[in-house]
Amino acid sequence: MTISVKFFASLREKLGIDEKQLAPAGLETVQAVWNKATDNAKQPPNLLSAVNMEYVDFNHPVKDGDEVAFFPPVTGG
Amino acid sequence: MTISVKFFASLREKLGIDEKQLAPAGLETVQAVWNKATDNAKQPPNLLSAVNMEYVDFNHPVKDGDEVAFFPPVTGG
Amino acid sequence: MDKRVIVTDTIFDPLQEVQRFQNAMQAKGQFGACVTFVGTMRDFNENTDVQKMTLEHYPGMTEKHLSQIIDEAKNKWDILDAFIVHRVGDFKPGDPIVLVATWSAHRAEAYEANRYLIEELKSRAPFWKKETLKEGTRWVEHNTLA
Amino acid sequence: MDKRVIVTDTIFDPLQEVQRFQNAMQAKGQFGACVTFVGTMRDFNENTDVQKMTLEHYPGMTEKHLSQIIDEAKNKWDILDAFIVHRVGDFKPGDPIVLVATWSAHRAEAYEANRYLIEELKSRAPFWKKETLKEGTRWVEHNTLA
Repeated sequence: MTISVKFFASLREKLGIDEKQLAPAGLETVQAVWNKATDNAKQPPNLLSAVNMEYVDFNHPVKDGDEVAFFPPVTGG
Repeated sequence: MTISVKFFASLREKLGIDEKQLAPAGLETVQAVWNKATDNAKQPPNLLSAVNMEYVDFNHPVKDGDEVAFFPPVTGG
Repeated sequence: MDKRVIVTDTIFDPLQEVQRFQNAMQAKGQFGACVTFVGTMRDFNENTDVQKMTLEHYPGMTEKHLSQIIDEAKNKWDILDAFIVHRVGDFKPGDPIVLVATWSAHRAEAYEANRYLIEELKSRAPFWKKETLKEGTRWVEHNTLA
Repeated sequence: MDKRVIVTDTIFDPLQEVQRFQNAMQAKGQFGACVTFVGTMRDFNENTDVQKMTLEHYPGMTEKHLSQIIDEAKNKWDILDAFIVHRVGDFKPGDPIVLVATWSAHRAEAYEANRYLIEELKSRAPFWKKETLKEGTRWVEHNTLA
């Protein structure tokens, strides 16, 4: 299996990445997933992250099969 | 002209009076209008009164041509 | 401008009334928020004796006070428009009794003005409810609290 | 039971949606109060540059969080039901963006739960607004305060 990584909105456009599949080896936290998926890109202020569609912080553990998402502050409603 | 007196809801039913026209002579306050129109009936608790469709207390002055109304607490909405 | 206060003795469709009023609004395009409140007559679950409800009102004073309440809300909050419909006469369970609708640029004003209108309506507008029971009729003595 | 959360990329009629949901409700006859909030895209009075608005969302996470928010509201207040519709994709001024409807026996609960739902939706549901200007596009960075 893999870890699936998604980017949304301005972040998706800025990084030019919509979705990525990563091999889980060595990816123990959300932070590690960010570093790998974006090639150590600088994190914008107020960056949010979710694992399996729940908000988490960057120290949150990830495991094989997880869906990890990164996105800017939400502006719905 | 006259002073027009109206009664509403449970008060109208209890007194058996819908509307009365009174000669204004000697009727200087809402209280005096009540006494005359109801033949000095006892005032129920929480009785409300209006002169020309504005809430007033029983000491409020009345004059010829006024419409005076008495009614129980309101229960709309 | 459409009439902001309607007192009617026939059944009305609250959401259709909101749509109709909104379609005629001059402030269309300016409002970002619309809040509506609809008060409906509930079934008499606890009190199966009640067969009918009747609402008496003081014609003229009712409309005057509902208009005053709307003017007060417009002074207190930055709302674009407000609309009240209130039913009178005989009605049955499930019938809408009252509609309050408010429009504003931002949501806080529409919510707060809407709540103000219904609370003031309940405490000041001259309406009286009477229940028809099997054994006769009974006037509702106090309004339910929010 | 009807679906309590709808995310749609086509224009919707908020008051018709409320009526449709209400007609299918099991709790009919029990509710005395219905509060609705409709958020609408305003004209770009101050900013005539904006030609179009687009709403991106995170499919799946959006619906999950809107459902969670409704569950939270049901735990906090004694409401009978709640319903949320949210538009995504391209839309133009005057289009409804979001509908929140709440039903309860008494009015306080319907008002409070409704306000809770829209505030939580705004702060937690993964939607992002993008404006199309003459010169290109621009992401909205912060939500407007209430």
